[in-house]
Amino acid sequence: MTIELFSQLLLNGLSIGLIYVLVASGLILLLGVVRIFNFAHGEFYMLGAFITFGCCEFLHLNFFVSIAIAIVLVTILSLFCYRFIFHYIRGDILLCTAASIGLSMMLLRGALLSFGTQERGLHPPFKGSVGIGQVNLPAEKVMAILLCIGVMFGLYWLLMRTKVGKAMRAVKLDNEVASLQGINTTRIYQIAFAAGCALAALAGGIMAPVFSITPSMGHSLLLNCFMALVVGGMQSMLGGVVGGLVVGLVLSFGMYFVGDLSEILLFAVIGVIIVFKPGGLFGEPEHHE
Amino acid sequence: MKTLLETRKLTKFFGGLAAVHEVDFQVRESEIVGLIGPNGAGKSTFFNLISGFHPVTTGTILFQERDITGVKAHKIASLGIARAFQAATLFMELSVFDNVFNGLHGHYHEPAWKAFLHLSSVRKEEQGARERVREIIDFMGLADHADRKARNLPHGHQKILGVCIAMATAPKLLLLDEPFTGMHPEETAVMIRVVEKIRDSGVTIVIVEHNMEAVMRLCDRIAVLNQGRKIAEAEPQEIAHNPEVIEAYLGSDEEEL
Amino acid sequence: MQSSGYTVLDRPLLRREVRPGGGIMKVKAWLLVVLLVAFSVCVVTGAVHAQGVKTLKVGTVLPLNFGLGVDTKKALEMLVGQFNDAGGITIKGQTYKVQLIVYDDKWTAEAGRAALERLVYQDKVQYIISIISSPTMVSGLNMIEENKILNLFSGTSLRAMNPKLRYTFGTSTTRTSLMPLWAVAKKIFPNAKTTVFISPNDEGGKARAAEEKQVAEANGIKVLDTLFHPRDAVDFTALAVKAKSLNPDIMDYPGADSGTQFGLELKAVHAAGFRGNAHLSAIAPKLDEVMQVASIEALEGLLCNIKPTELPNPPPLAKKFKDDFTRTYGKWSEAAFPWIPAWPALLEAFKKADSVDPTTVSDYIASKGLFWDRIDGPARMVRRPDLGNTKYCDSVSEALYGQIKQGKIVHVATMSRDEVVATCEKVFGPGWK
Amino acid sequence: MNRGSRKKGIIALGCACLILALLPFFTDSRYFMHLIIMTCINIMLGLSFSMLFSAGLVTMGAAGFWGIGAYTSALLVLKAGLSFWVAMPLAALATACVAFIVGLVIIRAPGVAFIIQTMIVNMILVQVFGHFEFFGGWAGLLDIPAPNPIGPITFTGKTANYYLILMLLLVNILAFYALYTSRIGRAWSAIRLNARLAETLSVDLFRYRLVAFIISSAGAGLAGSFYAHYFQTLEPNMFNVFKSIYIQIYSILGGLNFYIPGPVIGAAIITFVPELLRIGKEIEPILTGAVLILLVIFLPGGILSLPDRLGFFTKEPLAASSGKNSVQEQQEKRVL
Repeated sequence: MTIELFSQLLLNGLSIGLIYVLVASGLILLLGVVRIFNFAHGEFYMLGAFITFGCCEFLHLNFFVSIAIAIVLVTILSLFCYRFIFHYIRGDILLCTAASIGLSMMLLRGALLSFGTQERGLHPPFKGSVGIGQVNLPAEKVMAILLCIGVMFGLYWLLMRTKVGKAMRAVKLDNEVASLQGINTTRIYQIAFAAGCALAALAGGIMAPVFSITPSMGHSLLLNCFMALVVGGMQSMLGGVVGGLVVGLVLSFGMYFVGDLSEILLFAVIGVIIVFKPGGLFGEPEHHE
Repeated sequence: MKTLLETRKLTKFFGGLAAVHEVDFQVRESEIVGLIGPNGAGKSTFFNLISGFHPVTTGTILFQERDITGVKAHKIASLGIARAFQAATLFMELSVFDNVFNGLHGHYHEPAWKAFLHLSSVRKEEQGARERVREIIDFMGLADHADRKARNLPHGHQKILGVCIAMATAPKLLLLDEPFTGMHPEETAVMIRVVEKIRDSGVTIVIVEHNMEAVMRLCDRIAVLNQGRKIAEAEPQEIAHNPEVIEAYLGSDEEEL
Repeated sequence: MQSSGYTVLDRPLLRREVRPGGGIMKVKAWLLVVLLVAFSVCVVTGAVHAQGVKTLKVGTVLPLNFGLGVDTKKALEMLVGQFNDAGGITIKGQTYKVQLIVYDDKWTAEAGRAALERLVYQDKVQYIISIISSPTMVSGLNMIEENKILNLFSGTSLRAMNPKLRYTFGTSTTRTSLMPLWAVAKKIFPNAKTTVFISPNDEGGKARAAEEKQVAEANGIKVLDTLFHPRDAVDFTALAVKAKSLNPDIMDYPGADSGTQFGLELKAVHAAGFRGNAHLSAIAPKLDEVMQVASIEALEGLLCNIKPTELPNPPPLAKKFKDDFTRTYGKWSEAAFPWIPAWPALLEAFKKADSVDPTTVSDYIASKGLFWDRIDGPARMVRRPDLGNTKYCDSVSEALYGQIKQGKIVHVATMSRDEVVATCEKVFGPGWK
Repeated sequence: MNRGSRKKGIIALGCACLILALLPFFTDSRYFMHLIIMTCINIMLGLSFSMLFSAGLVTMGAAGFWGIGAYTSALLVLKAGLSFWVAMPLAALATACVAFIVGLVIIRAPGVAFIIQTMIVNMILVQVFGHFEFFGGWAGLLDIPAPNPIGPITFTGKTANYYLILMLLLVNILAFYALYTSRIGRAWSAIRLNARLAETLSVDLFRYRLVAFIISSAGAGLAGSFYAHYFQTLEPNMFNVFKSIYIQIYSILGGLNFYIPGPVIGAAIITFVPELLRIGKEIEPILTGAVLILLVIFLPGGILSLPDRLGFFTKEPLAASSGKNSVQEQQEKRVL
């Protein structure tokens, strides 16, 4: 195996893995703070991609402006969903799951019927490819890598340094104590829900020029992100980051070496991890013993 | 009197922090021992170590001269160490009767497949268990509330119910975690009577408690923990005048003696 | 002090926050009951609406969660509407109109089977056309046969070619149009010696890859490797790098999707540095979708089946269909194209057999075959002795092949249906006609 | 479980059995019978979910174990030539064995991790069914024979199959009922209501949860065996994660606290509502989704909590203490 091949697969795995990182971080935020298993997350990702596409293609806006618009619109939609659905059943993870399935069904079919049946793709905003050493990577993938890393650092800063982030972490640890300390938990739930969905929309926007845009694009992505959660653990953002990268890299290298067995390979990796670390690599320790 | 429970240099670290540090502690049969200390002194962790919820970092725990360090919680329970929790930890959705009934889990001898088939031997055994539950409820004075949901009981009764459940396991050693916290004076009086009754029935008791009056009245011996270390162990009167203990309490501004 | 070691789930798994306002909730609950009852009454009464006499019920089950299903539904509804407006069909002096019943199968066996059960036992249809998804097809085959229902399906499942089946006929030509493709490829790329297949790992992909391997080797081209990918994959970079490293003359995509997924494959292969300019696809790609994700350079040299509607001067039938579709729905979509030939075939079969009885019609087709005009050209039923089926069961149609140059389709060859059959027989043995 | 509710339960079960047993005499729609049969299968799957729930575990992998039962039974009949009546118990046994091995690994996973890991197990099973030609690959298995006839009774039509699944369902319900009312069921409910407390009452969490996992999977395997021979074709994607999620919705809609009637009601609704809405064609999922969301929001305790909601049969006030409750819960939580 040559070094070029290795770095080619590595960079490719990274670029896909970072997308998983973004979506998985959103899921962790939702799971940890709001306690929702959001099966509609893939649909928010899809909406992000569609809105970005629409703004670029029909309104001829700049790519980054389009992503920003997508984030804003999806955030508004998610706040709406939170207020009229999840607000009433917050705290109950199973009811939220059931409701999110219903939401996912509605959004998926709604998107298919309203955006038309044609599959879409966004022409890359930057032409050509970037050479790193002897490896050529398409410009849009390089952009995806850079944007994702930037966003993750931004998220880290948001959670660790800002008041809202601190409040979020407090609510995640213990919502009653947090509310006793004067944190408006309802507001924090809203913010966390919106932030999680916004991350998904951002991921969708970034991926719009890389892959195709179809109503069902969120489905397989969501399953991969759940795998990332199992690998990394659901407790911290770090788990999401590591999990997403592991899933991306295993799939990239696996696809080259074992072809369609790459998914089985990924499952084998996950199996080994959960035998030794039941809560994932950065998950909580066992609690029964 | 024989030693029932003994810990030797029991230590527990959480991260880099010693929650319990080299505590030597002994409980003899049929006595009531109090365990006091300011908040965060490691009392509850100490209980958690004994009942097997946390793995011990170093040190040993002996129960009836048998090493039970590292034994799983449910095994420890079936050896005869029962625990009533700090707050009202109950099966909130169940009736008082069913709460206590669950406490008898370790006392069935018929194998599980017979239980599944509801054979007559099993039914007889369960009938016996039901009678035992009635006895315990009567003994603890909850007979009037047997059919109420635990959730709907007043706070004091909930705490007594917690003790009832622990008693249903027919323990040799009963660990009471703050049994008097949040009680009215009348309820406290009832609880004191309950604890005395249990002691008189031959069960050894360890109490973690902040209510000094009750501890002083009940306990034969008191041990004091501060910042994970045992700083004193003596009869109640001596403890009240021990300068180190007073220092520990005044220093933490928590409680007055 | 207390470390639970259980932080995310510190709170019990299920906890309902107590909400005030029980009285209002009670009213809401009653309201919900009333709404539900009213709703189900509406649904039930709606379902039992009256129907006209002398109407043939034709059922179809489509994956309405995909664009191709929705478009096929639109196309079929339009065609059936035109047919009814034109006065229907007269068989033995009796005029018939058609009522089309469309159900959704979500590309799952469970929903598909339920939909078929409903078509067969509730709506009592006698003809089922244009089933696309193979889970539905396969899970319903036995029931369709038992109830003697004429089944002209459009999917690609080889399972439906089973000789035991009496009422089931394939009207899709994706199975048969790939043999001539390689003959054409031999002409266009005379120096090609080797090829690599990139194929999805599901039933369709594996079957196509196996078939195409046979065809390629019959044409003297060596298949270096077949690379499988998961059906819903989007990232083909690793696969493309692998394919490129094998250094084939032709890159082939058996069983590929016709839309953007195919575009992503081409894009990845191009990005991996494959410059043979020789791509093959037996499925007519939806160029407008493919070109949304793949650049013109990536598409360069692709040799593929093409749809007559995409030609500069389409034949009249195709032109009419395209114009009608555009007029009715405001926007042209070629997605429905491969899935609707079952409809003209059904009408032609009624006429030829001079009957609307499904058994008579099926036996007629199985023994005498059927020639009909598809929108993309004349077609006929063929036998599949290679699959052990000596009755007419599969179909073949005139096939158009084109190559993509500078982002435009250039028509390179037309194979009449007899030529198509001839090339098929060359590879799979005689006895098709 | 007190005597009154047991009596009520037995009466309800008896009435339901009578109505269901007579059902084929009142309808001649085989489509309707198909839906009823599918409902029965779904009920068995829902029961499997709610048994695990009764032990405080939430699974999103029930469909995978259903698939193991289906594939085992189909392969035993197709490849080993066994009779359906032998293959069915073997399928349940095989499912239980797989559940035992899987359970050893994943039961210890904490809370939410367990949910996702069951999901992963489900995905692995689907991949295994699809990848290996032994299981028929992605194309699946075809022409699985109907259950072998017993004397004059053949299982090709709907009615005989219906009575068969009804018997299986009844056996399933009775067995689960016997478990719930035995000390095993009491231990499960103790674990669900308060795992910590249960542990101090010498309940072995791991072992009891493992037992629940095995038994519930065996129930799903039994349903799978019947499903394979009723449906007569299998393909891997029938058993994917989305089916598992639906299974979970059965219990949630019916009412999570009603281990047996909950899945019955929920499965009936989820099976019938989309069929009723079929005339909505492509907007059907939007309507189904809306119905689901509305039910969840307005009836968070499930459909079976409706009588309580409307104030029927309430002896004790449901949420009698509102303020105090949450305080207690807080305290309870701190202990954990």
